[in-house]
Amino acid sequence: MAQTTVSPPGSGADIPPPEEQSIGSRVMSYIFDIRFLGVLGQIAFILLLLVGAQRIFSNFGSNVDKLGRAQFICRDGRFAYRCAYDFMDNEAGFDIDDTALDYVNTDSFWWALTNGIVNTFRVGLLALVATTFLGTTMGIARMSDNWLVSRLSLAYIEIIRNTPILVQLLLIYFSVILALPDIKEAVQPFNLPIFLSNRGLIMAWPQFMSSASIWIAFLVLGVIQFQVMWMFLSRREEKTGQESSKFTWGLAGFLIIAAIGWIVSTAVAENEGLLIPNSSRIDEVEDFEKLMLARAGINHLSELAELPQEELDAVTLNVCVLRESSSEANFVNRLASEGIPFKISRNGSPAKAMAKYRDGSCEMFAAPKSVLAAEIATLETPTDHLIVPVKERPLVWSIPRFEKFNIIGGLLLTPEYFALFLGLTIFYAGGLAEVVRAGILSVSKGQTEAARALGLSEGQRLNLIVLPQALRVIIPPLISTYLSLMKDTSLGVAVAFQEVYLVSQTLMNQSGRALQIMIVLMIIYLSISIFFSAILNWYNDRVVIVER
Amino acid sequence: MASISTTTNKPPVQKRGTFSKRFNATYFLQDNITGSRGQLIWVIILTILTLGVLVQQLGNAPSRAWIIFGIWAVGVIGTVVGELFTLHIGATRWLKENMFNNVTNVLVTLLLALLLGIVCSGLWRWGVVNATFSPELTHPDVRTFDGASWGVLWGARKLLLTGLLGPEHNSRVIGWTLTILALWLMSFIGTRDSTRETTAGTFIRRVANTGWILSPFISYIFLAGLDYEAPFVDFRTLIVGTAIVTAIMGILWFFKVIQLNPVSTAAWVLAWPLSYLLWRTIAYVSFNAEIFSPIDPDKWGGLLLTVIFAIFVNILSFPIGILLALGRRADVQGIPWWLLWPVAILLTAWGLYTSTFGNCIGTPSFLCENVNLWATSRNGIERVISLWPLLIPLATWSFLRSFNGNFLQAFSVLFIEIIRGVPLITLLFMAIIMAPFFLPEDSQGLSNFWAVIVGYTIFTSSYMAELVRGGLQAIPNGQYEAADALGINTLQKYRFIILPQALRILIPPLAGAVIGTFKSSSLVALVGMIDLVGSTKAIIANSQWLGLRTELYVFMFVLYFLVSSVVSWYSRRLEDQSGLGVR
Amino acid sequence: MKNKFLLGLVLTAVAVFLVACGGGGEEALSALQGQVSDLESQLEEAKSMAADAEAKLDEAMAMGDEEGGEMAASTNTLATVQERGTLLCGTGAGASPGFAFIQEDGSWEGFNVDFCKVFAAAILGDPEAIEPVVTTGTTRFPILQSGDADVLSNNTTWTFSRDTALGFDFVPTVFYDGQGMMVRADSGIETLADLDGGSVCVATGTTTEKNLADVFRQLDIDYEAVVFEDTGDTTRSAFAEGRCDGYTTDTSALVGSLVLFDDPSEVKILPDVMSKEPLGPLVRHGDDNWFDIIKWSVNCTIQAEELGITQANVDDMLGSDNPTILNTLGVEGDLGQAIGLNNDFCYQIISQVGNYGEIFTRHLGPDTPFNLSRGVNAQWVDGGLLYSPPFR
Amino acid sequence: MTAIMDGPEATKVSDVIVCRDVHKWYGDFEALKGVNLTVEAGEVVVILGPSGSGKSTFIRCMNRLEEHQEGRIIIDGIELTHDVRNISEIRREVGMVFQQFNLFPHLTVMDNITLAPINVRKWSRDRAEELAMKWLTRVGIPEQADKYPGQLSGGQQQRVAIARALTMQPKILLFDEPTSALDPEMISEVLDVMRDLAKAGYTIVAVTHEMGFAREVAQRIIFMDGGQIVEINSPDDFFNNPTHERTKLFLSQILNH
Repeated sequence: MAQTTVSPPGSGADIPPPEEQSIGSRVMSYIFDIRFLGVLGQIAFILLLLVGAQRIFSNFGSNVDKLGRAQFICRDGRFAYRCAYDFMDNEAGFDIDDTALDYVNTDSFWWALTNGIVNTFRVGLLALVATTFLGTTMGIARMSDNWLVSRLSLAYIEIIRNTPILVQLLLIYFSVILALPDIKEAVQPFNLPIFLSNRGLIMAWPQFMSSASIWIAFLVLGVIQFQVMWMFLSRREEKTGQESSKFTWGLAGFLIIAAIGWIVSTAVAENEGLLIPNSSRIDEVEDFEKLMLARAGINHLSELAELPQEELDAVTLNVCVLRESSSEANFVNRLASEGIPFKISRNGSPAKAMAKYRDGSCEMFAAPKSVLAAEIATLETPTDHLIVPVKERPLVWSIPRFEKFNIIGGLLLTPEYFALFLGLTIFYAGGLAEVVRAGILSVSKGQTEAARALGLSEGQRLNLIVLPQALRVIIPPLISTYLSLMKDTSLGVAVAFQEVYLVSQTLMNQSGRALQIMIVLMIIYLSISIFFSAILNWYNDRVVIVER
Repeated sequence: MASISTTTNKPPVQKRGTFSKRFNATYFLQDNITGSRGQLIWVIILTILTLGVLVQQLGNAPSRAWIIFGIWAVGVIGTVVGELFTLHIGATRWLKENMFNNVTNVLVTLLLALLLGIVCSGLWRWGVVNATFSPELTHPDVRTFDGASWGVLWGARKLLLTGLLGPEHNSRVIGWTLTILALWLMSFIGTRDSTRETTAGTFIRRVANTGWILSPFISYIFLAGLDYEAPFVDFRTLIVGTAIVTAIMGILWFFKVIQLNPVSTAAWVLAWPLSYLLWRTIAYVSFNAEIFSPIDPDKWGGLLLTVIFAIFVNILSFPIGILLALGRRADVQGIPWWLLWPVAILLTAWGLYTSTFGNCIGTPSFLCENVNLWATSRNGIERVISLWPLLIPLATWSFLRSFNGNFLQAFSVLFIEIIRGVPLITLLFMAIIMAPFFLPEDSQGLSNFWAVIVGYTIFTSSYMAELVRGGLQAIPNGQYEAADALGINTLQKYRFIILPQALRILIPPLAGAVIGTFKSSSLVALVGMIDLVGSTKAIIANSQWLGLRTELYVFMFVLYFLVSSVVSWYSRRLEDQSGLGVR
Repeated sequence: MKNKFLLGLVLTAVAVFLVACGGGGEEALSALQGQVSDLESQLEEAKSMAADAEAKLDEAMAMGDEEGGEMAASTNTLATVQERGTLLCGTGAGASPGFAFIQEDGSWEGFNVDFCKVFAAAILGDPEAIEPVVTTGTTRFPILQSGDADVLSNNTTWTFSRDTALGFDFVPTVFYDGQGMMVRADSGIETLADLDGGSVCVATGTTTEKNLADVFRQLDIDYEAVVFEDTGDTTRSAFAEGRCDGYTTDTSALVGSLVLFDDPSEVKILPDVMSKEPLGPLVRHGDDNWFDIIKWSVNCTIQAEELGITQANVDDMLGSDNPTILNTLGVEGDLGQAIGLNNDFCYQIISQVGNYGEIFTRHLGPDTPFNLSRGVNAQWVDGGLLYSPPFR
Repeated sequence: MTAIMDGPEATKVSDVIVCRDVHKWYGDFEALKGVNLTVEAGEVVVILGPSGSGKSTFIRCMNRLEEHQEGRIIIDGIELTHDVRNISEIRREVGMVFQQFNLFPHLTVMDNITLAPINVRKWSRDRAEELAMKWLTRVGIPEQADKYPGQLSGGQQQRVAIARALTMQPKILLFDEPTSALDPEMISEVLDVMRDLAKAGYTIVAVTHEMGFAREVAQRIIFMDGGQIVEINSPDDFFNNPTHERTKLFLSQILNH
């Protein structure tokens, strides 16, 4: 047995002498160095990739030559790859129904694409919010103590998760939404100004008038006030221990300021006007009633109902407005509230409206005063006409109403938008429900028991103990769900919703430049995904810090 | 102490049929209705809503609504009586615990039952009562319009099941389906607990396993047919294939993964030539006998195509996914900075010299045509773009910073993340449209089927890679260390230790991925493939079945649901079984 | 440190070696580059010669086309097709009823498909030797550009930009069409202008979509365009289900789809014609011989109808004493050889598929649900637009 | 007992482990600050020290589970460098037993043990199984050969781990806190095996908290703290007359507890 040898720490006396290695074995030992092998392998891999890329690019080059260099001819007739995107400045020439930004078919391809991107976000973000709500509800319902509720949500989750989203979308669009009643028989639940038909969901919607800027300034002031009040009261609370309902006070202050703002902006506002011939003898909007009575030869407006249709048509006011303008909503609401029969002629431009005004097909033209002032000068005898001020409120309801074969006004959610939104929401809520359930179940029973032992109430337990821990489990898969949802907006192509993918397809067709547009499309989707990944990373980092 | 605890623990014994002592109206109200303001409002809203629906239903569909209401009322009364007079029987106890345990649930139960009644009766009326089932009754002239015309499913079965495939191949598709079903059945029987240990069970399992291994070839012969010139059956592939097999064997031998056993080595090296010969022989025979004549993959369609896609893509993407996952976790020495920077700077300078400032000397054509980007740029953006060579040092810097020069990792990460960042449909479209641009000029081009397979496989494999990575991460570090400490090399480590464990963990998520691939394969319809969804489109366009879309969608819906459910059920079974032996 | 130095040395050696070897691979590239720079110099020449800017551009393009032809000469479509034994013919899935749709047994039928058969009969002598390639409005051009199809026969409108910028060649029009608008009979819409404020269903990626925008802009009509990706069925059924007030596509397709409504009298087609839509097969630019083959195959069907040659009497006609007929059918002369086909290619077409009139009648005529009249698609002698150059 | 089990094969050199000025950094943190140690063939060395003192890191450096950045480690005459051949050769000669056993849960006990001999030593399966069986007998659990690790108790698992290490016929055994994860009643069965191995002449380097084992079996005790060796001493002197203040503090905390 070896005897105990005590060698003092740090003594280098017994290092074995370095072996005399031959050159060959030293080279071999470099070759077999694990780092060298690693680097060599990687360089080999890179070279392999480069060779592959070179082949692909040379193929591509020759194929492009074959298929027509016309795609890369610049305006000056030269050939250059840099001109690959020149065509995007051309007139798009196709329509995008349902745009958020101002788009007409004479705009450029770029602008059409931008509208597509905006549409993608419009449907994606709303679906994202709705998915969160529905998914959470379903996840919680799945754990309900009501057998029927939990079974139904289980059925929902299983059915939704086990069928393709594409088939669901097709079912929703073609078999549900397009099977809704025709626009003429639109469903109007509880007589509210909400219409549901196969032309989509149309509902009353507030529209800002130009004077709303003043009101919004007041609202901002109100929010600031709320903050200040909150801070002040909490500080007092800390100092004196005297409790006060901060929220109620803050809200009251806010409401008061908002009301003042409303009154002020209503009083100040004088932006809206009505162009009318002097001969009509109307000086202010209230005169309409008189005019009406005189025209119909009746004593009271209520008698209008008894008039035969032809007479009614004869006395009906013909009003020109600018399409979808807030002036339209404002004036229409006014006339409707006074019970005066009217017909609206909507025009795309002031010039067009003026033309109608001039030839007498409409008796008056409602628009912002500034517009009218400019247009009145174009009349032959400006002095024969005058601009009557119309009162306005900062916010008017644009109320949907029938006209010809459509419902106009209000907010329209087109069937396509609606179908895609519903389809995405329903599909992803199914997945999210499971995520939520797993998250809540992941909080161990001990946590709930500990919270109960501390005497926390049910709500406190949920808010302070269970949710924060469950969220840590829920949020990462939640964000991936969001990302998938955003990517699947591309399925709008199946239900004719013109998000960026469908717009790109149209672009490809109208221009024949598949490659260029494909690249742009890839970049757009990658940016979206990088954005969500960044959020996820940020969240993960934050959680890690909290855990330390 | 002891006596107190026994008395408190014992529930108060109450005779059946007496008024419950535990019931306290105040507590009941507080628990169920007046507990908080929110609760009160909630109960009121719920009551109004329920009553509203009930009244409306009593008006619209009295008999159904009365039945539902009656059953509900009996249940509630039974429960209340049972609760108050301690008369619970099994049913009322169940009702009390699962449906009527508080006021909210009582109302919710009624509301849901009514709504369910509406939906179910609507579906029932549309799908059964008013429906027609004969294929003769599907033409627009003779159709009923308030019910389904299920006859279309039978009438269009050909298109739904096999799409464009000629009817003369039906027997082959059926043969293939039966073979796969038989294999599946054998595996199922062979792995049942009751037959698992018996000799017969083992035998069946062996046969099934052999069958599964051979199934790709069987499928190919059935579905694509035999041809002298089938893909990969040419002399060049023979040589290359043999060379690759030999090279792999050489590497494995060099790294001492396998022993140099003359028989097995010879078997491996000769495997390719032998199967080549075998294929040729079979093809020759079958060609002369005119069985299994070749079918063009673009002819596959309908459900057949959907299934083929799912199987093909899953099988192809799984190994690629494993490789990508391993690449992402690869822990190799990074390329050192002193090697990378000089190359990067040289490239940058070269790029600036040639492309940006236009000295076109010995550069490839596609760059040379665009020389002097700086001088010819037309606006600020192009001027900035013309400085693209400056991206090279930036990329180098971030590569060194983020990946420590580990290119394998960088490649895998970028590949996975980029592919996962774009929608599947974009990739499919790209594959169909772009693939021909990247193929050699003189090639025949890729048929749509193969293009879609390529695009879809790329997509799925990056998802598989993330799954596998998750599985690998779930393996404790100690397993890697123990394997290292035993001196086995990396290949063996993954082959014997890590992957077997990871795959077991991966069964549920993999089943999910397989289902996902199956479901998403419906998207190929959007790029013009005639799969199940695509053939539905074609059927609806046919004047005979025009507009019968809902029937077909519902059919697809149910079909997808059934297949997905079966797969997930099977995966659960597999998971249970693979747990055998471990604890 | 020594370690790293040695490593660097070895790697440099490897790099030098690889660069040296890799240089060879670039030869092909530089050859290509040479070609391209040749082309560019010729372009320059062409430009300097012409004075007018427009003429300059045109000539440069023409020059480019010629070069393109030379370059593509290596890819001889005819040879490829003959070698393959089948013709890849791009045709739409359910584009318009009667033009191309899938039969119950999975085979394709329709007017457009018959023209695919015409080409196959001419080139391969077998009308069934076609492989229909399914195209949609979106995929059809890339599919033809990339060679996934040899010819497109799917109701593509012949336009300037498609003929030039997209790099295609259009053969004679086989169907003269115009864009029409369908509305519901009870909607009270009589002219296009009445559609103000309404919505119109239209398929994306088509000239239809662009025409709609142009025409309505000109009329200053406010409308909502509901754009569907699918070219045929989806758009139509969305209209049928009330999604839109109007449905616009080529008039032929509108007439054809009349039969597809539950009650055809519920809808009507407005008299306004919004555009010219000459529909015909098209091929890739650059293979002139291939272009000729397709062009003259189409002309053959038209010529045959004019001459009264039908599927039934074509064999008798072989013995005719009319030299025009004999020339057309290849009994005399060797027209077919000039384009690399057999002389009897037209005989094959007529005997196996039929003449234009027969094809039309078979799929769109009175015995079909569509019952289209020949209209402008009649022979020129009958006052129509169909006019085949003589077979001489 | 047969000959193969009596002891390890003879080593090539007498100083079977030589560590000179070994440094190891984790990022900025220096885990080993120049450690020197020489172990002779057949010697049993126990490393003691508070947690975080670098003792585990140190013995994991000896078979390259951790990479040392400076200094030299020479195992049985082979220097531990980046050379893959050296690394695999050293790993073949050095067996290691872990705190958490690290058995492969998907393989039976027998497969666990024979995996490495078959694949690394290239033995036939019969030979590997024969040897594995002998080692299982020696550690006292031959009847468990066909079970899965999950079916065994902690002590049994650790004995399987030892058998697994030994079947590779190593010359050196490293124990990284082999008893820390065990229930108290199972510790002794593992320690008995280790004692046996020491007697059989294996070179053993063990990190452990079992003072009794250290006192009884070790020929030298090494005390580490803060990534350095503070004291090297014979067991008697170490426990009775520690020289260093840090050692005294450590012992007082442990023994008076």
